[in-house]
Amino acid sequence: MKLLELLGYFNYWVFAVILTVGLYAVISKTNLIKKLIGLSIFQSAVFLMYITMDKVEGGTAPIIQAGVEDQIFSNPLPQVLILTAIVVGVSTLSLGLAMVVRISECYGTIEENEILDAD
Amino acid sequence: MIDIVLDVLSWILILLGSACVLIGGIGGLRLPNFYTRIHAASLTDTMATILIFVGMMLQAGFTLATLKLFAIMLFLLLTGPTATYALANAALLSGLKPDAVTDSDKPKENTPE
Amino acid sequence: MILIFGLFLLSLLVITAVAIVRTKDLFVAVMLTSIFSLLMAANFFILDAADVALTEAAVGAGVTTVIFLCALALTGDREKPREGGRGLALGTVGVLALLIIYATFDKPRLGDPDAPVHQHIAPWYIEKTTEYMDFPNVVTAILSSFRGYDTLGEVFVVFAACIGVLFILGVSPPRKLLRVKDSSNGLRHHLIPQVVGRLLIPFIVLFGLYTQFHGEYGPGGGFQAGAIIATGVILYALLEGEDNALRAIPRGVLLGMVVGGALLFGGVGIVCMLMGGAFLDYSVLAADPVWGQQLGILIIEAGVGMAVCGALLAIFHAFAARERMS
Amino acid sequence: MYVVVSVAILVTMVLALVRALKGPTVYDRVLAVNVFGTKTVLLLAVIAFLYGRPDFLDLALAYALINMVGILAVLEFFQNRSQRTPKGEDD
Repeated sequence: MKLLELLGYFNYWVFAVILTVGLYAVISKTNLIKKLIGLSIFQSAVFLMYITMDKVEGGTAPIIQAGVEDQIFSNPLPQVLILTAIVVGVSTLSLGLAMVVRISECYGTIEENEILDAD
Repeated sequence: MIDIVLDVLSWILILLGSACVLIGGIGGLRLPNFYTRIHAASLTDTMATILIFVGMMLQAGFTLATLKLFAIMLFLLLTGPTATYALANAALLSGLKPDAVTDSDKPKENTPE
Repeated sequence: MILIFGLFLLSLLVITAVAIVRTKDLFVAVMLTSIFSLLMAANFFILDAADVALTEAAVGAGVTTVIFLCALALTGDREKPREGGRGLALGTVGVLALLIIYATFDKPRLGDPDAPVHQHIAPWYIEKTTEYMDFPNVVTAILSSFRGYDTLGEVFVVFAACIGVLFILGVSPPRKLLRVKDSSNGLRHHLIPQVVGRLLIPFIVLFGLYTQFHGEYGPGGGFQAGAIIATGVILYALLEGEDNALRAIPRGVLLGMVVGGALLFGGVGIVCMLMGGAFLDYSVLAADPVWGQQLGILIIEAGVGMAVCGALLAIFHAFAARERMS
Repeated sequence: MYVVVSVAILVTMVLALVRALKGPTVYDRVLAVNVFGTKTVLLLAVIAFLYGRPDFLDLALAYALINMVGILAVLEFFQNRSQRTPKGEDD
C-alpha cells in the first residue's frame, strides 16, 4: 500500500525531471535550435502535469457514452487547456525557429557565444 | 460453438502477432548493420500488423470498430513499406553502402556517425 | 494494469528527454523529439485524455518534424561542443528538480477523486453538457462554448505567430546568400512514395474532415482537424514539390483561411451580441437554445479548423520558400 | 490476453529506443523512429480495446495515416542535402 501510494506520485516526479532536463538545455546549451528543443521539452512537461491532474480513479475519457449509467469521467477542463496549448506551442515554436533562421543568415552561426563575439 | 472457435482463433493470431513484434524488435537490435536491421524491422512489422489486427477484428465482431481496425491495418500496410523504402533510399543517397560484412555497430573511420 | 504501462512509458519518456539533450547531432535530436511526441501521446491516452492525444498525434507526427527539418536545412545540423560552465547549470537544475519533487508530496495522489481540481467546476460542466448542448463530448463543449473566450484567445495567438513567421521570413535574405535554385520537384523521382502518397492524401483530408465534424461525438475538433489537413497538404508538397502545392492552394488562400477563420470565430461572437445575448453565447442563434449552441459550436469549430490549417501551412511554405532562396 | 500483446509491444518499444540511442548511423535512428511509430499505433489500438472503448480507435487511425509524412520529410531532407553537397560525405 505504501509503495502504491508512492507510485501515485511517479507522474509528478517524471514531470519534475523532464521539466528540469528541458531547463538544463535552455540555460546550458549554446546552440539556439537546441535551446528551442529544450523549451519544447519543458513545455511538454507542463502538459504532462496538467493531464496528470485530470485523471480520476476508475474514470474514463469525458465523452459520454449513450446507454451507459454511472460512469465516472476524468476532468475535462485541464484537457481543454492543454489541447489548445499544444497547437499554440507548435506555432510559437516555429516563430522561434524563424528567428533562428534569420540569425543564422545574418551571423552565419547559431551558437550563442559566437554571436555574442561577433557583436 | 462457433463463438469459441472464433475466440480461440483470434487469441492464437494475436499471440502469434506479439511473437512477431518481439522478433522484429530483437532483430532490429541484434543484427549487424543498417540494411539487415531495416529488413528485420519492416518484414515483421507487416506480418505482426496483419496478425494482431485480424485477431482484434475477430474479437470485435461486426461493428464500426471492425471497420476502423480494417482501415488502420490497410493504411499501416500501405505506409509501413513506403516509409521503409524512403528510409533505405535516403541512406543509399547519402552514401551508406549495403555491405554485408561490415559491422556498423563497431564504427570504422569511414562509417558515417 | 494500464497505469503500470503508463509508468513504464513515463520512464522511457525520461530516458528520451535526457538523450535529446545529450546528443550533439541536431538531426538525431529532432528524430528523438518525434519519439518523445509518440510517447507523450500514448501517455495522454492512458491518462484518459483522448482529445489531447489526438492533438499531439496530429501535430507531433507530421508538422513539427517537417518544420524542424526545414529549419535544420537552413541552419546546419551540428552542435558545436562547448567547454566548461556545465557544473553550475547541472547543480542549479538538480536542486530545482529535488525541490519540485519535495513539493509534489503535498499534491493529491494520481487519480484521487477528492483532489481540489475535481471539486470546483468540472462536475458542473460534465452535468450541464447534455442539458445545454446535447452532445457527448464534454471537451468540445467546454472548448467552444463554456470557455469560448480562451479558445478565441488561442486562435488569435496562432494567428499572431503565423503573421510573425511570415514577417520574419518574408524579408529577402542578405545579398551574399541570394542565389535562387531552380524549383525543387520534391520526390517526383521516387515512384513508390508517389503512388502511395497520392492514394493516401484523399484519405488524410477525409479523416481530417471527419475529426472536424465528428468532434462533438468523439475525440476531435477544429484544432486536430486543422493540423491533420495541413499534414495532408504538406505530404502533397513533399511529393510534388513546393510550387505545385502552392498552385493547388495559393498563398493568398492560406492567408484568407487564417484571417477568415479568426474573423469567423469573432464574428459569431458579435452576431450573438447583436441578437441579444452575451459575446459567444450561442443560445440566441436559433429559436431552440440547444440548436443555437450546436450551430454556434459547428461554425466556430470550422473557424478554428480553417485558422489552424492555414497558419500551419503558411508557416511551412514560408520555411520551404526560404530554403529555396538560400 | 491483450495484456500479453501490450507487454510484447512495450518490450519492442524499449528495444527500438535502445537502437535509437545507440545509433550508430542516423538512419538507424530514423528506422527506430519508424518502428516506434508502428508500435505506437498497435499499442493505442490495443489499449482502446483494453479500456473497452473501441471508439477511440480514431487515434490509432490518425497515426497510421500521417506517420509516413515524417519519414518522407527525412528522405527529402537527405535528397536536398546530397544535391547541395554532391559527395554527401558530411554526416
